Amino acid sequence: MAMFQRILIANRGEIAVRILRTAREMGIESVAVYSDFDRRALHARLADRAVALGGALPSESYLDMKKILAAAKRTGAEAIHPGYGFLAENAAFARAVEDAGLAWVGPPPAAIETMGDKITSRRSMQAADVPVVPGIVDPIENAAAAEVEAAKVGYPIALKAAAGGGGKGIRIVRSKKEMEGAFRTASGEAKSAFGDGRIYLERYLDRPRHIEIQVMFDRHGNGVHFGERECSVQRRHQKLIEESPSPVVDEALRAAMGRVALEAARAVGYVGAGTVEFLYTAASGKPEFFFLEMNTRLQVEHPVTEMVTGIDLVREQLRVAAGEELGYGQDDIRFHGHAIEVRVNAEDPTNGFLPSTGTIQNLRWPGGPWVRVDSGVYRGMEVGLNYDPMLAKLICWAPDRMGAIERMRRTLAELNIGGVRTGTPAALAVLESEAFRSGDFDTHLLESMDVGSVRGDEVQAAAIAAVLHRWSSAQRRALAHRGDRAGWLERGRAELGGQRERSAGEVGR
Amino acid sequence: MAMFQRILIANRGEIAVRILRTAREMGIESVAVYSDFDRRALHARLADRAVALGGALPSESYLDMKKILAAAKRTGAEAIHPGYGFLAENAAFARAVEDAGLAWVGPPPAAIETMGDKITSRRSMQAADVPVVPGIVDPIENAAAAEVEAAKVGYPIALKAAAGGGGKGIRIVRSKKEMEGAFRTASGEAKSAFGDGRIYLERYLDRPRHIEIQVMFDRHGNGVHFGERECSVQRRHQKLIEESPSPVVDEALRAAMGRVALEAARAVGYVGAGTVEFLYTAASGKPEFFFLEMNTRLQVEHPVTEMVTGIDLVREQLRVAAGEELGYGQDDIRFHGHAIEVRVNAEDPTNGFLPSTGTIQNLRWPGGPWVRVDSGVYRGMEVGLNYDPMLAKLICWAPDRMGAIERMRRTLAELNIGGVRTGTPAALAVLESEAFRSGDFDTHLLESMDVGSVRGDEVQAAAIAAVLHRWSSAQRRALAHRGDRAGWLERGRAELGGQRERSAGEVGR
Amino acid sequence: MKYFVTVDGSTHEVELEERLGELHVRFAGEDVDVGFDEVDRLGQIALFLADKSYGVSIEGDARNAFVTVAGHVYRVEVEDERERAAHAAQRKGGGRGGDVKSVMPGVVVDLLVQEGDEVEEGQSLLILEAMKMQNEITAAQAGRVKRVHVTQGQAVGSGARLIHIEARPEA
Amino acid sequence: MKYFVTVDGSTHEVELEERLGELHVRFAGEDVDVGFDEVDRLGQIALFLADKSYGVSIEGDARNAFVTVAGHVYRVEVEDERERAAHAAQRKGGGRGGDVKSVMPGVVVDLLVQEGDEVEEGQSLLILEAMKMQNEITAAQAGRVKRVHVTQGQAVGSGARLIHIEARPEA
Repeated sequence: MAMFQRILIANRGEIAVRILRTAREMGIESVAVYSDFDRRALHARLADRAVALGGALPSESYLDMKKILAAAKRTGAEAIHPGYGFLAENAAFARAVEDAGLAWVGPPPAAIETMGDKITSRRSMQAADVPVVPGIVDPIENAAAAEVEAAKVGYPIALKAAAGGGGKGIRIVRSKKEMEGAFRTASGEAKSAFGDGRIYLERYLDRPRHIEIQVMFDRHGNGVHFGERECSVQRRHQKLIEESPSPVVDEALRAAMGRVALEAARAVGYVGAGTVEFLYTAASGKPEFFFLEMNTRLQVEHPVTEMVTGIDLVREQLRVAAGEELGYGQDDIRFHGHAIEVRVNAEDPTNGFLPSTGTIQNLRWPGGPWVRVDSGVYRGMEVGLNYDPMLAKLICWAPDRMGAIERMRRTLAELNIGGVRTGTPAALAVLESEAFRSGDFDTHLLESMDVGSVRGDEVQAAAIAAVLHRWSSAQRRALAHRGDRAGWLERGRAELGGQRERSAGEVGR
Repeated sequence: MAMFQRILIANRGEIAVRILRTAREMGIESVAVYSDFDRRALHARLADRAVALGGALPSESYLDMKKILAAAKRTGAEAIHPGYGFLAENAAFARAVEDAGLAWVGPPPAAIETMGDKITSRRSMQAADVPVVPGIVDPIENAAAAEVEAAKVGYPIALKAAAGGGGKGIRIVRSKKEMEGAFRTASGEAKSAFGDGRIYLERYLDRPRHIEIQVMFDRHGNGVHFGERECSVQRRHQKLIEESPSPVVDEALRAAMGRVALEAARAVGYVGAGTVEFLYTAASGKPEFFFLEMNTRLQVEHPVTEMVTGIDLVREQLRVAAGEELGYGQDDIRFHGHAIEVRVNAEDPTNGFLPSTGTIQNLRWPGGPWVRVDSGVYRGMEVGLNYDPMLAKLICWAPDRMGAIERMRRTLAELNIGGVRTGTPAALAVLESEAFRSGDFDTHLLESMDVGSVRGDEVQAAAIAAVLHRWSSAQRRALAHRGDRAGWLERGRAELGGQRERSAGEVGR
Repeated sequence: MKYFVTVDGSTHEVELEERLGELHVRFAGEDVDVGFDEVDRLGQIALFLADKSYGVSIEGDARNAFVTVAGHVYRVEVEDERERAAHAAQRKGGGRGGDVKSVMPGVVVDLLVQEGDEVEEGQSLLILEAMKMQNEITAAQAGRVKRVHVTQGQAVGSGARLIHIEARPEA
Repeated sequence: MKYFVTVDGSTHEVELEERLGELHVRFAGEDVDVGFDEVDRLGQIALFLADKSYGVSIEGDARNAFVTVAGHVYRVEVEDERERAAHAAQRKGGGRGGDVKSVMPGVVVDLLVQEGDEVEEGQSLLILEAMKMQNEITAAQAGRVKRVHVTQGQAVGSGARLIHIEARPEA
């Protein structure tokens, strides 16, 4: 099977831009699709071709399988890359893509199904001897039933959506009295996000770390892992900072986790890029890790793996989807230095990370040595509520962890996204915290921190800047007013002058 | 000697920004200096402190030693980093810095002097058994004398400024009749650029490549090289594209050139970062390389070396200037993958690369995997004639040369600097040329190419965009006109309505 | 000209004075050596206080602005003396309300109380969905639900009134 | 409405027509399916021709613009029919001159000829310094120097007339 000539990217924002970049480097034409809301979007402007889907809601655009398949047909795309989110983990869509005679840049639909349902995935992992978190495998009817099961497993308990992903439909329950509210919101969120309100429960580990392994399989049975990502810096169960390697993973542990991750993927006949998420704890005195879930797609945080391995994961996805062999083994994969990613979300860290909306008027990106900006943001962009609040990702590489932390601090100081609030002050607070710098932290780090602090000299600068800006705008308006009058007089004179010159010319003839 | 708390950067534009980035990562405060023209410049805004030098001309600002030393004193800076250009290779300034009790981030003044004068440097290299290009070591009086000497060495001849650097004051003379004009402009340019009109001549090699070695020495006698940079893609003797490694340098040649470069630097007691430039030719059937000159400063193209070694050269400069030992040897330096840099100059490649001026209204930077942007450009910036036309540098890394070339093509396609013309279409033409891709090229490549070609579908797009933009601006003006009137009526009504509401409220009381 | 500038809740006095064609700035009564240049007409600003450098951007209008300094966004209100006096009078006139307001734009997906209900502090009042997350909105104080301003399925803006709670009379 | 659009020297016809509230575009007589959206009011544009996508920026005014497409900058002149007719008349009226013009802004650092000199094709006329480079300006044709428009040390803009050369009468 030859490499594709043209692929369609069924996504938007930074990940659509990310994918089309690699496609262009491979000489593959990319077809973007875009909703009405996104008709000025960067992914549409940077792609080779762009097809309007119409609509503003996700269900009318990026989630509309028929429209996307029609766009692929119309433009002659040979493959569809779903990115993450939207249809990326939708087995029915994967099947429809294959039924339409197109290549699906992702794992087989059956693998998506098995891993996409938390309950069946836990069952199949137990069968493959992959360690899973203690808990109840079957879905739970209601809050009352959950209270009964929780009593057996022991509090704290994690309620999770069977169809979950991206932190949605998860609630931590520390005691019986929190169960009813938590069950209701978890189930409601699950229903709204995934169309499936089923909830299961498992033991919520003490001081857990979230560590995940990136795997890649070709269609010929070859599979490798690209090491781990440390993703413990989260709030509302959504990751804010990711890094590779993890400060607690040494070579032996990496090999062990990698082996288990490859087994987990093999158990479902995996093909393509995937991530096996583990909960890690050393609370018992020795390191333990448990299978949490497998994400059957490219992850948001894949760049940190790219930076330490030198391997373009989207390129590998496309090669595998086109039927190529990996062409390298586990021993060929080398790790260099340390990479950190910060997600830039439109949210207000001083107000519980609630979403922030607005129009991006000013935009100054960081740059310079070993700074990577993955973004779908542009000046003039409206940030609304229809889509995910993630605007961009900043990725820094350095030879060692401290170097990467200092580089990211510098990078965040250069970033200026004016018009919406972003979560970067919280990321900065984490990077400056003793717990993060020492490497001794868990998934509770961010929620335990005070990220609302202000800096005295910056307050002074902000106050003076605002006053001078007001003053200078007023001056300019006053000048423009006078200028209009002066300009009018000037134009009048110029016209008169012009006529006189022409007359003189005629006299001279 | 402890690491500096604060340094002054005696430069502007991208290199000033580049240096302050590393300083910030090392916890060192940076002091920027800026001319009147640069009072909105990015380097001033991103630094911790900024001191106005006044003036618009370089001689009134970035070349004014007294003002710069006063700024260092006033802000308590402990060291001065000169960047490249301006005072970077001015031994008198280096001495003045040291006399003021500050650390000079550069080599000893004597090394600058010896290497800065092409004539003394050739002499000292000959004494150290470093191979130099055949030619005349002594300065030449006038065009007539040059004609006599040229006849002995044989045409083609290169006329070069004794005090030269950055491609200024160089002229190639292919026959006797070109000598007079070439001598006059070379000497005039040398006088204007360096205050020293002395000219020498050497044989101009056939199909030469320009390959240079990056070296770094500490104050304790330790020195290493960081491999080579291939800089043969030039026009008007100024580099446009640089890469590392060079397609013609293998491990053995790298070791040989590195050894010679270290000898050359040792011969003048070198300390800090420096570059030994060689002319390389295989015209005789076997590879030969000749010492051309040594640049006693950081080079514009240093990032490609950083990308393949993982080493921050500015950090090493600051460590060495603070008296630290390198702490590693030649064997610790590893090379990974391939890096390419493209300089983005304000110039018109369709018009002989003549300077282009204007105001940068639109600015869209490339990004994504393994793309580095080193820039001092911002939206709203005026590009004038007072300073160097280099606006920014784009650097791409990939595991292999073809990957880096494709990544750079993609990167250039994403760049949009509206308001001035830039040389990037020429860079794109080079990257797409068979000669460059095969690696079989020399310093004449760019001048032999037609870079003025246009793309049919882009012409159509440009024409339609311009018409629609005109049409839409006219529509907007028409609407605004109507809107003003409508808005005025609306405001009138709202005020009436407001009054009515207030009246009703009063009645209700 | 004297201005009262409120940055994220705390108020500072900034005075501007033009003397001999130069602008002088005082912050909290102290002279500050200020350099101020607009990079473009869209809010990018080069600001120098003494020698310290700040790359700042401003969004908003003359009175209410968001100022971004080194990645931190500050909400800034600027009032001159006349405006401050007017606002003070306004504030004095208004009464304290028991409104629960929306802190973000979203959609009310579930209403858990109705008018007349007695609620406890911390009790869930409604579920607001924003950016695909469901957020429980709880009562900040115990009391009786006097008014429900929204209906299920309604989209609300940031700051919209959702529910009015009447505090229990002192026992 | 018909426009004549000159892109880097070659002229193309573009027609706009509003039918039933929709804008239709014809390029060189062929219908083109166009999507056009202004990203901001500063010249960033999302342009789609059929399904092909172009991230474009425009600087300049209604008649003379620089259009950037994928890193290439095109100089574009737009004329409507009335303007084209007016310009054509103007061009017809003017005579051909032998002016040597400056192709860039710079400073005349050396004048090598004076009025009345006979010059050969390719002969150096003056040295123009721009961006720290010295550039030899040469005669494009043989002839006699009729006028020297500049003096040594003078700063000149792009397109400024430098020297007028009168062609030799046919032998």
